[in-house]
Amino acid sequence: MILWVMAGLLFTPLAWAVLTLLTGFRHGRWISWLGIVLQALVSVGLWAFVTRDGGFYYPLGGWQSPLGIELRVDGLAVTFVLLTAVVAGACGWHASLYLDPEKSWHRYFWPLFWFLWAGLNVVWLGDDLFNLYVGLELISLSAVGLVALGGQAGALRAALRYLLAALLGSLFYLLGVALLYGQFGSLSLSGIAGLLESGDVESVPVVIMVLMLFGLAMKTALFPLHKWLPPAHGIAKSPVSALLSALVVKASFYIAARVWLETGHHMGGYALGQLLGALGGAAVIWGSWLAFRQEKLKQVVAYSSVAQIGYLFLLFPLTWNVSETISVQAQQGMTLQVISHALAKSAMFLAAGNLILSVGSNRVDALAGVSRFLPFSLFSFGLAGVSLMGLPPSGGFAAKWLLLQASLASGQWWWLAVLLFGGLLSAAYVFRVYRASFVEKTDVDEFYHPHRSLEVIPMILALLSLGLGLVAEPVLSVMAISFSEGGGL
Amino acid sequence: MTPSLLYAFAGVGLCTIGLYGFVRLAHLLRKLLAFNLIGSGVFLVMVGLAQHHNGPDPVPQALVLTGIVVAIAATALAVVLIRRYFHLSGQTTLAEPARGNDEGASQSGEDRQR
Amino acid sequence: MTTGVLLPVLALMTSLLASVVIFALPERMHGVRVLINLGAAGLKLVLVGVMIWGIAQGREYEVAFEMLPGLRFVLRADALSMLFAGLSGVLWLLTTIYAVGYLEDSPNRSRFFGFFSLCVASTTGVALAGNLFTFFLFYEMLTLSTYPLVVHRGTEKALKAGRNYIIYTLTGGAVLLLAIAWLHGLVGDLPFQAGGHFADVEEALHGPLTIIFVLLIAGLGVKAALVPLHGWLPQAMVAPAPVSALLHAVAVVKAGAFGIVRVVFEVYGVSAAHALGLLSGLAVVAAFTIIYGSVRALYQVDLKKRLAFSTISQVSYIVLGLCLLGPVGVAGGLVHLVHQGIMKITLFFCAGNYAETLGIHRIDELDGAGRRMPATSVAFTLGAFGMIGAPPLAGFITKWKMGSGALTVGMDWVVVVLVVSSLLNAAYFLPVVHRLWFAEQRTPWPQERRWGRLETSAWLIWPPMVTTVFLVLAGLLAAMPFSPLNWAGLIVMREVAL
Amino acid sequence: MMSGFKNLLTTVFCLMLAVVLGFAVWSIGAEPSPVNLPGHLSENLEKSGVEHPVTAVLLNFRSYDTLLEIGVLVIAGIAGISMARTSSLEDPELRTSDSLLYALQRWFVPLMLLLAGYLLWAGADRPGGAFQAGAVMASTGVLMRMGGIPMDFLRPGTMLRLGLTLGFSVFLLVALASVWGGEAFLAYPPALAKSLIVVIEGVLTFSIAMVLLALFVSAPINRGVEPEEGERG
Repeated sequence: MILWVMAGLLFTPLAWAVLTLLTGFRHGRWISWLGIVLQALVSVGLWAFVTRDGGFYYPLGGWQSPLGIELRVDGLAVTFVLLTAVVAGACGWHASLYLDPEKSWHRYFWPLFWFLWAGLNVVWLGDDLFNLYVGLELISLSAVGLVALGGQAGALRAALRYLLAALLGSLFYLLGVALLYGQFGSLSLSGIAGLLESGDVESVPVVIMVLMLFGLAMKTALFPLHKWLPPAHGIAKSPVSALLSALVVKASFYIAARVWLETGHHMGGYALGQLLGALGGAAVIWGSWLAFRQEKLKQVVAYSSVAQIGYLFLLFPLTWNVSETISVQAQQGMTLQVISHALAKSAMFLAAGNLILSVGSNRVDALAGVSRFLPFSLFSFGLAGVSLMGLPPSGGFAAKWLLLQASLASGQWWWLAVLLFGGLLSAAYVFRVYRASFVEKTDVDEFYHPHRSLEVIPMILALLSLGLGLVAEPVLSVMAISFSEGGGL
Repeated sequence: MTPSLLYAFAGVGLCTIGLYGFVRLAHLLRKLLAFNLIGSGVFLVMVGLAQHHNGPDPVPQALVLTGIVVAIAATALAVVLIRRYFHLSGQTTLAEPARGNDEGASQSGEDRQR
Repeated sequence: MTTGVLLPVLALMTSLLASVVIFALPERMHGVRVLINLGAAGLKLVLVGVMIWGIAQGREYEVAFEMLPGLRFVLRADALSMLFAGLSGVLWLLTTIYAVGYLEDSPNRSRFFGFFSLCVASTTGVALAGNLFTFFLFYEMLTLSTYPLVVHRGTEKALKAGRNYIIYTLTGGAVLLLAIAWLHGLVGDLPFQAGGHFADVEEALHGPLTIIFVLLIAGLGVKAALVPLHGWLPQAMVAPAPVSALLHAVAVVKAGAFGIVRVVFEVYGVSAAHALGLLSGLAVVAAFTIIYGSVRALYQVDLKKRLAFSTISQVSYIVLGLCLLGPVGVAGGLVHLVHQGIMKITLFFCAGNYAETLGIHRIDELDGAGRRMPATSVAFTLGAFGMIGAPPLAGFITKWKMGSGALTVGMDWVVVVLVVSSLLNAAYFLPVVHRLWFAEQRTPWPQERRWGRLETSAWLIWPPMVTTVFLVLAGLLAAMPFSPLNWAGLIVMREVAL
Repeated sequence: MMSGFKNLLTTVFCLMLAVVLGFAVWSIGAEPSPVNLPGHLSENLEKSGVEHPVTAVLLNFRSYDTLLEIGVLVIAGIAGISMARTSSLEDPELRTSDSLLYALQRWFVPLMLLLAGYLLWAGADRPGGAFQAGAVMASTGVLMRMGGIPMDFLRPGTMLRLGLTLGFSVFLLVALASVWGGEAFLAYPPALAKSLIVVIEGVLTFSIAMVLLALFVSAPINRGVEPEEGERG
């Protein structure tokens, strides 16, 4: 049974990519709906299985590591697989109604979308460092293809910029992997972690960790390497922006977090952790400030991603050389932040797309009076904003709370300033949008009403993100599922 | 010090040269070449270092083969994007065009080339 | 058991569901909307009534579950929460009626009433919260749900007021979060509990606990409008009158004051807070706010602005009352939570009536309005006298209890503050009353609307009438069971544990 | 001035990086690695179905990497042809009708195809394999196109898309079929390993050639543009 589930998880997105490439956009729509349902079922099946029997390693081709490639299926991976099913499913559904089937190039949307999904699953489950590299490239190239799809010079410039940054980041990561292979002779992350724990390896140059994290931080758009993100996420079609902000940047971060948590104690250092945390803090402040200054609605949301990604990097200082409890708290905070940001940001981009569609302009000022005509999308946008601001009971708040507790308990009180001040700054840009929508201007009353489903999807995502805080406990319990044979995070 | 380790050092050298080019060169095609240079450097490090330890090691060789294909795919995609970008904007760099003469620039591109 | 769990949840859900339904309703379905609003308000009042009865009998209502590891979401009805929930329940019904009349024919009513219900749901949550974290949850929800109401008119001025409101309250919220998180890190999850948690606390924690107390009060003080954190309140008066009523009497300001009550009584405990030397500082801040608010009110020419500064001053009576260490004085402070609410809402209803019927906003335009709108003016006059503290109205009870309580514990200076403040109250209210009744109308009313034989719309006239009756009865029947004063005595007996 | 400073900064940074990396390589080279992967590999080589270890790694031990790698190639192909929005990819500018070139082609094209076939076949026991063969095939196509031989199958239509995905689909089907047999994803039954690998290599060669060729010819020449969301084009 589990064989089929795993095969479904790895096989369906790739097969669907081929199927949808062979058909057009309209048929691809039907096929993709089917695929989304299938993926959701398989993801839930995997969750059920792992909850019952615990996590496990899955050797592909029947070859154990270090010779073959093993997949690691544990609670964290399952959490992300489920998250991907929800968010990517929602974005796919939205895109199927949002994109214009008359335009010939939209037929290539579906294959790229499915390849992207496949790449995400590769990354969530990957344990082999080189396999993760290939997964990252799968994601980057399909993401670039999606950004460039049917675009003008501006979109192509953004896509190229994205592509170059992503490629450079991958190469830095790969250089780190090359050195790591030279040191250990193995590519399996858990294998390397085991070797480090056993003490067979005396010293590992810290530059390996620096290279890998630098490359991954570049792909995650950590300040000051974030400049490629806002143009790409701002200019892509809204469902694409939602996918990119919600999931794609998380993939490289996920690898960085995995590497750090497994090997950071031996290969990292206090200074490296603090540096990453400081850059994350700077990203929170600087990204929020720039988001506040943007004139275009989607740019506001895109810069907000830069800021929200910053919070994730607090994981590094808060898990280095601290007690198990604090480390777990920080990891839980990071997981919740990833989930809530994925849900909130996809809701926000999809809602922004609807708003832009209905007022016919992508500027923030143009929203005046829209609260009267399109309250539903605006409301979704607002609810997602609550999560970004980190107000209760949203998932963003739960994440912030856990990170606050971890900073206090580890005595690294300086992160408190980032967490609290960052929340206020994000309130500044979110309320700027609200404010614009409350302006009473009666001279414009021509609003286009998008399809009902288009409005429902962001609302569902926003409500999920808002309610996440209330059910944080069960969500975190998925993440905490341990390995059946004693191994663990 | 074995010859294999020398490969690895050469790879380090290629990486840094490529990085310099990637950062400093504005022309997109040159950036792309610089990217390929870094890639080659990384592959050399990978093979050389492993070979130094274990003698000829087929695993990194296979990895490099895979890496080359990925790099080619990326390069090819980048070239297509650069061509279309040049076609639409007439630019060969990522610099934002000054506001206003945006329109004029987009008329040139491939027409001018012919 | 089941009703014990069910009632607090239902009380919360009535207004929450009402808001969801109202958001979903199309703009033009006015009748249905009014029906849902009033139905939900009535239902909630019944639920709160049942709980008040039960609590008087000694029953307990609690529902709790774990949200995050070590962090519980707790809803619990106790005597103190019922004081606030009862107040907001009654006044919500009246304010809803008033708002229906006030916003007749104005746009965006669906949005307005949706957020209005959400706001009341948050207030109920604040009242029923069983620990600091749950309190914070609803406290922030209140901030968010009031913002659309403050900027409802969408004018430049309203948007500016909204911006200031949100800057003040969210910053306060961040400070509060810091304090709560720190406290949680130090001692874990603290349910609200009679007598507080820190009766005998080790020496090492004194420093952090003092800082946390200051942070908590600072965070809550923004909404309670303690000077110097009061800046948002006078500006927010640009909002429609029902919103002002909500801000000043039912929800926002009260949530801040209520939070301070919870922190002092049930987190720290009066004796512990006193032992740490925290109460005297709080008393000085409160006393200063009382005087400062009154002095500023003197200089306002805009009626609603004068009322706003009066609120700043009056809410600090509650805070000052907490710092009086004896049961009498504390009961006096607590009961002002209710008394200030009904008096101030009366005044804001009346101010709204003048604005809506005659277009009057400035005090010097009020000359002779008493003859044009006698019912409203009677209500206003009684409200003003109540504020001044004239017997036998509600305000008198507060001041009497607080004064005598202060004397028994030897805090004679509080009596001086009370007297000075009452004189100032008189100084800024009596001229208004004088203009209403004794001045001749000199200029035509700025913008008059007529409603047949009535002085104004029936929706607008009844709510202030009812609250006026309340404020008279709260004074006259103060000794009866279930009167606010009686209930405050019950709270002091059960929960303050002096 | 500013640019000179940046140049200096970049130079210094790169030099420092070179030194640091050099030290890292040196120190890693000084210590033996704890895992001897080539050892593992030679132990299992017999079970893989091919004699050449690199091919064994590529198509058996780490076949998942290769599957995904072909996926990356297909993505690049898709993204490439999505740029071209005309029905024909023929660019008359690139046609030449030089008789010498034509004569040369008549020799070269079959020879190159033969070479590609040899590379594919050699992959089993010595350097060579699908990718090398595919690259040679693609360059044959480039030569043909440069020489003006029409290649209608490269029009963006069903044929092109089928060609692009053929290798990938077959690879996927084999992977799925292995689950049918009760094995793990991508685990070949040992008896069939050799033949399966040969089939996969064959179709992969073809698809790799198609992708590379499609990327080469998908020159974007039309003016179809779409405005950004919310911008009136």
